[in-house]
Amino acid sequence: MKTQLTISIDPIDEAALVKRREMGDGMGAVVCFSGVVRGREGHASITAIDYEAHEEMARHQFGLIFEAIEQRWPVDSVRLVHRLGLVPVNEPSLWVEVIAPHRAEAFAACQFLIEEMKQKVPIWKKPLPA
Amino acid sequence: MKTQLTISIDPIDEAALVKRREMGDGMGAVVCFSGVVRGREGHASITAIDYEAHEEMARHQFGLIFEAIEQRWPVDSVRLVHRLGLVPVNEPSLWVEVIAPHRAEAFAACQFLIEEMKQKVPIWKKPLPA
Amino acid sequence: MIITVQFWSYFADYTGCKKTEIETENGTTLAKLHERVCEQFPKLAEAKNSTLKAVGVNYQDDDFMLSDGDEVSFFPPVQGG
Amino acid sequence: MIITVQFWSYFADYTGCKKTEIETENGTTLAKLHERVCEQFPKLAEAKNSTLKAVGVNYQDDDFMLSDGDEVSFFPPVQGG
Repeated sequence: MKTQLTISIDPIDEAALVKRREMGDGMGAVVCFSGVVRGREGHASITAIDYEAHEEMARHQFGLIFEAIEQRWPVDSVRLVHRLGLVPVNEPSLWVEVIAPHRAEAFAACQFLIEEMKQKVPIWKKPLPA
Repeated sequence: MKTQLTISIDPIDEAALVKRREMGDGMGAVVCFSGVVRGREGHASITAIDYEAHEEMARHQFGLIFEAIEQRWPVDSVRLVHRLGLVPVNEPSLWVEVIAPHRAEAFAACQFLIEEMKQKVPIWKKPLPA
Repeated sequence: MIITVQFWSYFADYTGCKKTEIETENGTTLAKLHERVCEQFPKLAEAKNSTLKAVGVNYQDDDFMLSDGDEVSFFPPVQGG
Repeated sequence: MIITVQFWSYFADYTGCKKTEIETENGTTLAKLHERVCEQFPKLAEAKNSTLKAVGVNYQDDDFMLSDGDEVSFFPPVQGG
């Protein structure tokens, strides 16, 4: 399974990521997820979220999740980008792509990856009030 | 709910579609699916799939599925492109994007849309042997 | 009355035509029309149980009562995606 | 032995520092170290039950036996995405 992990303060350029996609032989399904900063956190209006990571540990924990995916589904490729620092409202903080032979496993692996991340990967957010 | 349906023989330009995305206020989740033509159908090697549609009925049936989504989930936008005619191996025949406030409903609506399409939308494929 | 009948996907190969007109008596149901085309094109009869039936842009049940000028489609299971 | 301790997210606001060194006797468990920092920084004690604990890049249980030079992290529930 190919994996590509980017943790960076740079904006996520989804069109560029899509252009760089490489489809392996026999792969029929691509599922992408973008998590976008919303204008509200709970009841408060915000302008951005400031993301902080324990980056070394985050990379290791993402690696463990990728290994779990590889053992469970015939996924050919996982690419994940998590932005750190200030992410303005309406911009993505997370982009995930899973490529697999069929759609059921691509959807399952993509959702598993995000759910595991939200339990285990040491990234935190601090909302910036409007 | 905004909807955009394209049924066309033109290649699907996913990067261009991503660039034209419009995020509504309060939307936090984007799920995209690409269905790509694989090099095998059953046990046979193929070079392409020739897609045929009862186009008027297909448009109507997609519309009914979009209405069902709108009634069931707080989805803000659905865009769907289905290519017709010859689609070579490794190129997408289908691209779907669902935008919603949260990821659970975006994933659910996207999967529902594809499953309903595979039951109801009059499109057929003819594989071209290698 | 006159019903326009369309065959889609490999059903058009079975019948040798994509579209035909059938003259039938008033009060003909969709099921009755289906039987009639299966008699006319015997290969269609082999796929009878998996045949999908639409009038215009909507799926209809067997007991749907046809009207003059209706456009009926017969086709195999769909395969979009 | 010397353990490096890091506090992440709002835990660093609670303690007023992101990183500190703590000298402790051999055979100290992760739970014991956690109690010790909660005594030193009382606001951390309020979040004690929801605190996540890692040594290096791995989560560890309360009975994990610390070694000289270990880097321990204490942090609130994660919020990636």
